[in-house]
Amino acid sequence: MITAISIESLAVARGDRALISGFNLTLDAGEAVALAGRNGAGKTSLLRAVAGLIRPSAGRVVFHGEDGEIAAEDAVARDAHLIGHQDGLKLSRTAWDEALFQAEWTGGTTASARAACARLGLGKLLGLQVRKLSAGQRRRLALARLAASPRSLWLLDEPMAPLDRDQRGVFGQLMAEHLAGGGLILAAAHDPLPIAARPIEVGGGENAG
Amino acid sequence: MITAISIESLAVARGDRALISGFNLTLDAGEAVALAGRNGAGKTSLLRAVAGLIRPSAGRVVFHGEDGEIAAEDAVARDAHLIGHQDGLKLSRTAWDEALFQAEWTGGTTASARAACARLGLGKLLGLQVRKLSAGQRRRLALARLAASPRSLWLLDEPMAPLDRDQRGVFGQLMAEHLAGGGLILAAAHDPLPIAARPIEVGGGENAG
Amino acid sequence: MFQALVNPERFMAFSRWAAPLLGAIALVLAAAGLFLDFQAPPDYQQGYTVHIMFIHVPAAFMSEFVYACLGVASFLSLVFRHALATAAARAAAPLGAGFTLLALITGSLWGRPTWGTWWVWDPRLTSVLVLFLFYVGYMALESAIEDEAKAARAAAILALVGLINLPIVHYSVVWWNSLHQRSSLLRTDGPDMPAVYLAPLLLMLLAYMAGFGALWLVRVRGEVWRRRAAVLAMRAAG
Amino acid sequence: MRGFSLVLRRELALSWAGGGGPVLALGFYLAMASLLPLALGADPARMVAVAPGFAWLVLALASLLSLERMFERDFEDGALDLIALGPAPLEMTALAKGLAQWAAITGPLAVLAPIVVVALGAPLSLAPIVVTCGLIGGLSFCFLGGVGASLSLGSRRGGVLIALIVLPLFTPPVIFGAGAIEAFGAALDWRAPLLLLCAYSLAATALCPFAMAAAARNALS
Amino acid sequence: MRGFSLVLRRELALSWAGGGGPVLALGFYLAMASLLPLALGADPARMVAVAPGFAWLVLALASLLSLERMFERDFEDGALDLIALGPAPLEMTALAKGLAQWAAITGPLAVLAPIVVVALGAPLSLAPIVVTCGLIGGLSFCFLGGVGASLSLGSRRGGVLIALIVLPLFTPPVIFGAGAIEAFGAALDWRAPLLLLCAYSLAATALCPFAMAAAARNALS
Ligand code: HEM
Ligand SMILES: Nc1ncnc2c1ncn2[C@@H]1O[C@H](COP(=O)(O)OP(=O)(O)OP(=O)(O)O)[C@@H](O)[C@H]1O
Ligand SMILES: Nc1ncnc2c1ncn2[C@@H]1O[C@H](COP(=O)(O)OP(=O)(O)OP(=O)(O)O)[C@@H](O)[C@H]1O
Ligand SMILES: [Mg+2]
Ligand SMILES: [Mg+2]
Repeated sequence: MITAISIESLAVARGDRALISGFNLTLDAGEAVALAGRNGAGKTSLLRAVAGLIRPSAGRVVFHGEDGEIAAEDAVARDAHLIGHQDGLKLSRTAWDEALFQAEWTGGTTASARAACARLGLGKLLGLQVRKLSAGQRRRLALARLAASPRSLWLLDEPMAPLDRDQRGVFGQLMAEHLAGGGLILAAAHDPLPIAARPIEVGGGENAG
Repeated sequence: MITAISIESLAVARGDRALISGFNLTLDAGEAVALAGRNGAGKTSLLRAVAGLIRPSAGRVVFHGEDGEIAAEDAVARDAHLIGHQDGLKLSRTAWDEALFQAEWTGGTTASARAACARLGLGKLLGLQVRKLSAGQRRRLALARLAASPRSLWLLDEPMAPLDRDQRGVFGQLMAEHLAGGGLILAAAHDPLPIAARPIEVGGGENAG
Repeated sequence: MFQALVNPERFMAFSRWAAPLLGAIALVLAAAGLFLDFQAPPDYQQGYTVHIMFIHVPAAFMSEFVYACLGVASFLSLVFRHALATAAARAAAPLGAGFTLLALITGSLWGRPTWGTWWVWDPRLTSVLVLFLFYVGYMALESAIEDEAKAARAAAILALVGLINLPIVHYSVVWWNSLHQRSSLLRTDGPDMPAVYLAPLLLMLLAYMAGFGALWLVRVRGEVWRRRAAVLAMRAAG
Repeated sequence: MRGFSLVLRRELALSWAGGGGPVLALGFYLAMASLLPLALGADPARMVAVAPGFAWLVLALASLLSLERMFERDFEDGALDLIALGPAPLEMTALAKGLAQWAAITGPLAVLAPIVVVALGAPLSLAPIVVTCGLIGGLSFCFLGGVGASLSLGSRRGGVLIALIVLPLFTPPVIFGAGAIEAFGAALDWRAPLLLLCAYSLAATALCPFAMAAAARNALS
Repeated sequence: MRGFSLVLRRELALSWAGGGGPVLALGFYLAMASLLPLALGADPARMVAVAPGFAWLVLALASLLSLERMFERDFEDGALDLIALGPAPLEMTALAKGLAQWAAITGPLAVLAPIVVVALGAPLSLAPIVVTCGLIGGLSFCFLGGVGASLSLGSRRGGVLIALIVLPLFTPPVIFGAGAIEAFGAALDWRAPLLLLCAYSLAATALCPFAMAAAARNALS
């Protein structure tokens, strides 16, 4: 159970380019941070570095639990969700198959998966092949695992882009509840989030660097 | 040169489901229409039907030129741009290769392609593999062909989602100029467009239908 | 006739009595054919195994006949996008595969005693095998695409490509074997037949035809019902 | 016409730089050819007899390897939408794709074939006919394969399904080619089968693009 | 462990879904087999000679044909991110993927092999050894192929190109397998080569997952 994370003078490089350097941030339970920044500033890279998918060129990310620091791998593997730009859905499977797999994979159950889908208004679509879903429906399918399997740290990369108004509302509630439950949210977004979030500016974009 | 399109009592069905029915719309030179609607309402399907990729179950789309009606195929093949949810870029090629191909494919030239890329702030990135570009940079690469090859009818499916603030500005200008030049824009978007556009509500979404 | 059938309602009405009728005819003909068959004396050289012929030959014939039907149905469903044609194509494939398999099995069962081997790479045999593969590919493709309409059209395109190709395959195979030394004992023209065998054979052939007709109609009806059920379900789901 | 050359260039670039098709196919070809003697327990007499036919067969099979990339990628990443709306009709594009496939994959294989045939112990004198058959027959392999690839768009199964659809269609070219090679080896008349092969390949080149385009449109709709 | 079975189930579902596994496998096999005599000539002696080698070729080709789907899809559509962050270490996932491929593709093919080998004229008595060798050797094909597939993820040259690296590794199982079959046929001692085959496949199964996982991590970073 992650109660806080602190990013300490993190530096991320892509290719031979230093994207982010000396980046510091602490995020406590119930807190949300909105990462802003131009295209190519490094928001996605930062999120992936926090998730441990990219090895930082310097600095570290520390995960704190009730009883002291947690090893990064375990913390992420057990208690973090990463929603990237892509939905990561298999077009040829049915919506329900994918929802169920993603939920179980992240520690949810059949029941919680079904509940999550219902909550995101996917109920009637679960029988359809993912290929047939609309962009927003696919994104909701990908978001379902947030509700289906409870994990403390949410790393969200522009989660709301293809959602329609109502669904943004629903998703806003979801985030609010998560925070109220002591969760942490680190989200990259170009539009304001539907929740109170501490704005942080990332990097300089491709024209800097 | 398309000067106007009129959609006459169009009906589109997916699988066994009637998505859109009796849809009427006329769009004149210099005019922009913003298609709103919940996820799964049928915006993408409508745009694809207008582009002739989906065969409507009823009704028709008429393309008008200076001298009377134009055959749909020619109209679309010669004078329309479709920007879908996906960028349609090959990850393993360089940004410039893709930009150039898309521009030439739609009737542009090397010069116009380079200019368009510069305008969308891709200048420094053209040598990179598309795989390495950020989401917004990829989308801009896909948008570049709008500026690179002049075509009258723009069919845009949530074109701006991953763009940062400045770039939305740039793209807004692009659209404004296009309209000023007598172009037509039919865009699906969940957020307001940066230009004056006539709002049209599409279908009922998955819960209607 | 065809005009009457292209209207689904009319078709359902027609097939409701046509299917059982054809089925009955098939049974009678088959019974008669088998009776005559067993009246016939055992072949002097093939002994009792000759009985296999009355199952094998019609099956082999049907395997080609059904593919022709499949091709026609596919063409109609592609060009006129007619639901019944699509259903007919869908329904025909498994039947054709069945007949082909029957021809293959009975054939090799017959080959064991007569040629002393289950299988020889003889042109006729090979072309039947290829035909069987066409059916398998057709069904695999259709079942591999989720969206029914798209699956049907893709399969129809394949069926047409196959239709153009099958004759070529057939003749190329014949030609192939005539280039290499003749390898098998099979007399491709088939043993010239005394009437005692010919009569029952023809009866069996007709029986197969009628049987196929009956099964086909039944399966098409099934398809139509399935489609209607699906539509209703969609409406219900709203 | 311009559209045609554009797609052609793109496809070639993709399969040479990105696709990895040719090299993989070549590798497969060599590996498989080198398997034969191993699997045969290297009885030279046997091998010489089968070498040409086997080399020819493996060439046909190797052309299956990169089929999945022919349409599926463009379909999944949305590029096919763009291509479908371009200046050239989809049939043209299909033709270009087929030719690119040929130039990038089966062509090199054909040119390489003699090495294999000889390595398997067949006389070098067979080289010219093997190359010719490879080049001509390869054309039909590419286009028939293209039909399979486009038909299986949006299906749940890739490579193996395509192979199943396509292999029966390979029958005629394989027969003609093998016939020509064998006849050439036996100093019989090899022109007849070679002509048949040409005819078949040309027919495939002319007709398959329509099937491909129809299949692609169907998948997009 | 739970993670392992999850991935395994998913992979199996993905590769068995639609166009059912065995039917497809059988069709694929028959199609390949029917081409063989067409290319080599119907003379039984020749075909008996190549039959076992041919069975291997089919296995190898099938596992190469489905390489792309092993990692590349998950990589391009982002599913690999999710999988990398799951409960099971990537090594586990890689193992599951390899096994799934084996169970879904090479396994059925191996089981069907006898039908074809016999149809090609080999004695029925060979069936058991052919199946055994196919099953065991197929395992190594899947995992070696997997290494190639993961190595080629997102590589600049892209494609399955780097799978070439592993193609040579396909030969030992063939040598051992062919040896075993030949020995069995000649009523010699076939246990030794079979043991070697087992050893090789087990080693591949045990080591390759680490290589795959490392390659995948590298591609993601
Ligand atoms: C797997 C093995 C075999 C296959 C695939 C096969 C296939 C065929 C085919 C395609 C026909 C033509 C049917 C038509 O168009 O009317 C045929 C006819 C026939 N076959 Fe077979 N056959 C096989 C084995 C045999 C054997 C072992 C015999 C007995 C020696 C046999 C005897 C005949 C006869 C007598 C006919 C009818 C004569 C004719 O139509 O020319 N077949 N078979
Ligand atoms: N090999 C490389 N060489 C140089 N630059 C690279 C390389 N790989 C990635 N980059 C750059 O690194 C940046 C990656 O940025 P990232 O995807 O994190 O941006 P982002 O903040 O998520 O942007 P967006 O808002 O568009 O999602 C891009 O500017 C990209 O051009
Ligand atoms: N075969 C099918 N059977 C039933 N419904 C289908 C089928 N194929 C597509 N659909 C439905 O058709 C709709 C397609 O909608 P479309 O993609 O046009 O929506 P959209 O307005 O673009 O939504 P978004 O805002 O999310 O992009 C979805 O609701 C989808 O569930
Ligand atoms: Mg990003
Ligand atoms: Mg949409």
